[in-house]
Amino acid sequence: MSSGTHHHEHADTLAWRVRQATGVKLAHCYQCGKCAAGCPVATEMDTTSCQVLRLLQYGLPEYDERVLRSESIWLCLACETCSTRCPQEVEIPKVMDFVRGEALRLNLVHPRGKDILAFHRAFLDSIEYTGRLYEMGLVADYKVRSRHFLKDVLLAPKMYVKGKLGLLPHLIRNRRGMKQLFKHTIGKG
Amino acid sequence: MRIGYYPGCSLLGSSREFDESARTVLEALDVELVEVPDWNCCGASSAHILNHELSLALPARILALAEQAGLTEVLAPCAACSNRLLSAQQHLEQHRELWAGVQEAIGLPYKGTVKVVNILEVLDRLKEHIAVKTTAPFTKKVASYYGCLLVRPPRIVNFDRPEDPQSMDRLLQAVGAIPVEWPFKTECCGAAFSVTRTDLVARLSGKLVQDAVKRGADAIVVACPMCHSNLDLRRAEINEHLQEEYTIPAMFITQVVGLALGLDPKALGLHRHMVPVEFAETAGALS
Amino acid sequence: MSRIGVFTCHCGENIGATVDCAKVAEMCRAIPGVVHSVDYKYMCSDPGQRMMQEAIREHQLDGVVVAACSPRMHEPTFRRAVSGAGINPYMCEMANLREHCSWVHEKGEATTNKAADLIRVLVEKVKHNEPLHPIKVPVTRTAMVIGGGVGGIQVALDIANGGHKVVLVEKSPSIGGHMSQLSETFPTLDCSQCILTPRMVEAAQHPNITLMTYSEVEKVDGFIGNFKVTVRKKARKLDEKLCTGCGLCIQKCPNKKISDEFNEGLGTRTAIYVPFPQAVPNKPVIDMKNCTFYKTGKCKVCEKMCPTGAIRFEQEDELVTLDIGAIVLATGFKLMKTDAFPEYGYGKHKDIIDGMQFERLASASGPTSGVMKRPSDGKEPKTVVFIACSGSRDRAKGVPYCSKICCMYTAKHAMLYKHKVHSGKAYVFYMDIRAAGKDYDEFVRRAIEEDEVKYIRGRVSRIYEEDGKLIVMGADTLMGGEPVVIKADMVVLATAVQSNDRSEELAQTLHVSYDSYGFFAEAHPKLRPVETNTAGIFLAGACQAPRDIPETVAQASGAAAKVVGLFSNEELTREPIVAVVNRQAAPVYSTCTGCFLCQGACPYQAIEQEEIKARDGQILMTLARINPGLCQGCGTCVATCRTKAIDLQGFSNEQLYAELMTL
Amino acid sequence: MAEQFEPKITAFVCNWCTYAGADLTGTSRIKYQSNVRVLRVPCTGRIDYMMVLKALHKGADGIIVSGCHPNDCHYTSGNYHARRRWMVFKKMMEVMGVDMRRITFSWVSAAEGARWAQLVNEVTDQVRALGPYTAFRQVVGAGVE
Repeated sequence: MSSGTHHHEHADTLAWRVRQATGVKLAHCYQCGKCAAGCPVATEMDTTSCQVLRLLQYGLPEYDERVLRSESIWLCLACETCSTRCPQEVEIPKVMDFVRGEALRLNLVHPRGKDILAFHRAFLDSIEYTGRLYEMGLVADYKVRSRHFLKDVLLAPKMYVKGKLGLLPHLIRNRRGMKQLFKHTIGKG
Repeated sequence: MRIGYYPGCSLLGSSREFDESARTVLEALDVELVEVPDWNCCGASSAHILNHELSLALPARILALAEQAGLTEVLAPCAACSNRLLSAQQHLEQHRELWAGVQEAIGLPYKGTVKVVNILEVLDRLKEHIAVKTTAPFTKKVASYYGCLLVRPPRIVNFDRPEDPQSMDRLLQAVGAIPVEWPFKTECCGAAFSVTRTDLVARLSGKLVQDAVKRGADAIVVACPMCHSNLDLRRAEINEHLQEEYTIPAMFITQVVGLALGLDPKALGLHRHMVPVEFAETAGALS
Repeated sequence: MSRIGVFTCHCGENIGATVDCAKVAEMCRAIPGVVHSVDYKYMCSDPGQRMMQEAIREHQLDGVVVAACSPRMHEPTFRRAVSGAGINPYMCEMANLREHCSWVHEKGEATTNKAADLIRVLVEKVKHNEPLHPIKVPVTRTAMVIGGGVGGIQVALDIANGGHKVVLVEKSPSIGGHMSQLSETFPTLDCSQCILTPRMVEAAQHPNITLMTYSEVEKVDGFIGNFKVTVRKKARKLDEKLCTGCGLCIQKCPNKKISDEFNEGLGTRTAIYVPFPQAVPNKPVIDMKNCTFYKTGKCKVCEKMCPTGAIRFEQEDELVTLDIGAIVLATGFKLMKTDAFPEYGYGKHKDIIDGMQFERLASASGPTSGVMKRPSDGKEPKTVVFIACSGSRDRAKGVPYCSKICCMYTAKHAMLYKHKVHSGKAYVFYMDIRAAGKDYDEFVRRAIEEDEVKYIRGRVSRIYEEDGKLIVMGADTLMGGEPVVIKADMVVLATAVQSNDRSEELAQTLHVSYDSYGFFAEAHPKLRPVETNTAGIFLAGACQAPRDIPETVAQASGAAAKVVGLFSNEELTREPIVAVVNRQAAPVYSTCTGCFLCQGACPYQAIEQEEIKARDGQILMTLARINPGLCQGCGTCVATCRTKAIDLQGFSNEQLYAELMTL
Repeated sequence: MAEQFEPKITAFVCNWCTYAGADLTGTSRIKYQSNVRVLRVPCTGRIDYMMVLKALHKGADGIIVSGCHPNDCHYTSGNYHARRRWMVFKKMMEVMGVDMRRITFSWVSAAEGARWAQLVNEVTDQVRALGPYTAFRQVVGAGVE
């Protein structure tokens, strides 16, 4: 029974899209800072978690873009420390997840976020073709995508010696099914 | 006991010793593991960072395969995998409208009937059995390290308490170890940034290594392959970051239990660590 | 045949401009039973009322419909007017031509017709009205106050000074409550005990006040003016008349290591004890759980030492039933404990304390004699962090409401700490500073500006221990959520104010409503803040919601005024709008079948069971009877009754159906 | 052109919330359609739903039942009983084929003057569109008095 006084945020805002996609209502955040206080990477962030939420609360295009372009959203480890302690039960990692997707969609990914993105893409590509993660392939693929060719070159041989790095991928039997799965999910967007 | 088993990708590669030790220990405890047939990757953090539907479909396929195989319970030793499976399962439970799309994507019927359990839950059930079979008590001081994914977010995993959890400590005590009182049981190690932001991992995991040593621990005990690889594979970076040579090993809980049960260190994969477990030879090889 | 008069009011232009009042009056003359119908400019004016009274006499009217404004406005006025002319006030009804017609519709025939309709409905109702008489209930002029803190003491003193008897019931061995534990009070920093103790003594010595300490209310029956309250007097194991309060027993008790409740676990006490030196009454109790004699069957040192032979090991609890006219609840609050906070170590760090513990540390009568020493090692804390909103405004793990008193007492704590440790550093993590009150904000500013307490706007995510320090991980939201880490020696959590233990149980015993947090509910949040929905039961202080001392005392005096007002008459008068169960001659007695569905529906527990007995005492049937003292007239029972055995006076089935028939 | 049908609306309202709310509509001079006739009862808990049927039988084309919002009942819980009985009544009436579009159960508080006007207008418009409820009166017939 509405008394006709409820106003809805405009659909153009990122906050509104967050709400639609994740169910998280940004108005619940009362800016206590507890999320940033316990965040393991807060000191690395250009915009702390509570600032991200604050910017989104405004619903202004310039602030939305600041969030989308920030490095912070790519630094979130999804460790869930913030959401576990948030007194208002705001599921911040869900917001971060969604905002990352939006940054990607709108081509606003922070330059340093691109490395992280490259890794995740390489990861998914790996499983799309093999069904299971092929770590060696992943590392190689990531190197090509991120152009960090020299990183970890010393670790791989050691891992190989310890029997930890397979040179060949593990393949699942139903690889066609896996392709289908990707087509039905990622392929749609 | 017969239980489904979902090793996950890490346990085939970088964390082979977790798979080996889990299989060895559970076999010694008369648990029959039934591997989920033709299982795939759970998608890890990459899927849920990049595509929501994919992050549901990948775990759903695993659970559907387990259902098809008649399994009611699946052990996912990897904390990341068990977390992903539980998240997807719960999300699907709350959003029945997504079922049709997911079933189409995976080409299998999905019922959501499988119970996903982590390694600590399974070992906890076997605690009395373990106590009886312990022949070589693991009398070391240990820092029990749960990491993020075993206990968080509590509304998904619903396991132990989210701050200062106790289940692993109790298990370690049962096999003779002395857990040190330390505050970083659930601090993040840097997780998925192992490859991309090794500098962050060195700082975050470095804090853990440094503090565990300071509080007198002989070993850091983990139940998550990501935590393990950050604490073990990345030790060189950690030591470089801290400007100190830390030699404290990171061991899987299954390896500790295995040693206490008097199992062969090699069968527990103890030789695979970057940071050698020096006391393993003397502690476990006695039987 | 009824003789009804209809008086249509123009209310100046208010009704007259939209409704053709003369035409309405004329239309009403055609209604059967209406013998007189007029319109007038202002019915509520003196001439208007006089005109109505004259018409009643002249036309021998037996019922009146005043067609004017809302009955919520002037019903009492016109009922008084008609009774002045000799007819029962409940024979007068009002048709709402103003709020429900002239003000909300356009001028026109439809509106005038609606006005006439509205009157027609009420004419039919009045035809079925019965003369009703206010209900008289006798009043026992003794009040009971439950809870002997500062609120309860104030209520008791005010009622007692008003000349009425008061029984003050307190569950612990002494009155005084939380206020007796406080060191100093905001915003004046006067010593809490110094201002409270004289009031405690006054209450104890007042001829109109009976103290029942170490006692709890077990059962409450009856209704306003006529409660029967059963109180359990817990066994002190002591003859209070013989005890002189010399304290020898306490000195000699060998069991000295018991955690002291009054000092919030920061000190110890003996098994036979008085909670604090200024306790009233100053008579000890034996704590049976910890007494060596009750545990082992040996000891009795206190008995041997007592110079007057007052110790009674065999003493049992005693149940006392009292006649009470009004009850005031002043049962106070409790603080959330430090073990409720997972991220602050579940209470395992000794140097993380709550606000009340800090009060004891700061109190001159406390375990450290007011010297700042931290609990773990007795060292002076050089850096202290105070965390406001610990558990308050935390819907995830605490309570969603603001505990109201913490902002002020945290400022006070930081200030007291700085006064005691001049070189010390005090940090306060806060979200908002709520210092609305006389001299309150000035007080907080003083803490910041003069005592240089550092206020940091942000919550604390985590506290852990490292190298003997408590690592406090907070954030400063005024610096964009920048993480702030403080290495503290002691942390004080301003933990949430919660309803007292067993408050819900007590509310159920008294049939008082309570909210989801166990706080007692007031009858109206604005206009009836000290009354409950149960007539004759009132509220004072933090048992209703978090409150500070001045508010508690003010509310206590308010509740006392309500009680004194109630006691100003030997009988109390109530509106006769109550439900009744019909009664008929034997052998039917009533259409009530004794199903008692109505009992479950009644929000006031007003429905009793009445046994109809034959001459020989044999029970013939059990019928419902409504206690007019408790019934508030909602009529829910009437609609619930399957056999139409209950009716509501003033809104009877006959009246309502008569109204419906005219529609 | 035939004259527009003007429905009769009977509103059963509680004294403390909705009646007071309707008073506020007046005090605020908010206009609404004049088809409604208000029957004041102390509490929605007092309402026996037979009265609702009686009103329909006696010529009402639409009914409003309105009281205090949940938790705001002047009598603590009368409105809960009203709601509970309403649920049962509604089910029964649906089974019996009563057109439930003609009966509106609502909450209007003493502070919701505008809400009352809106409610009355909505119901009036809806019932006007439905036309006279002669079907009910035919079925019930003359037998029920």
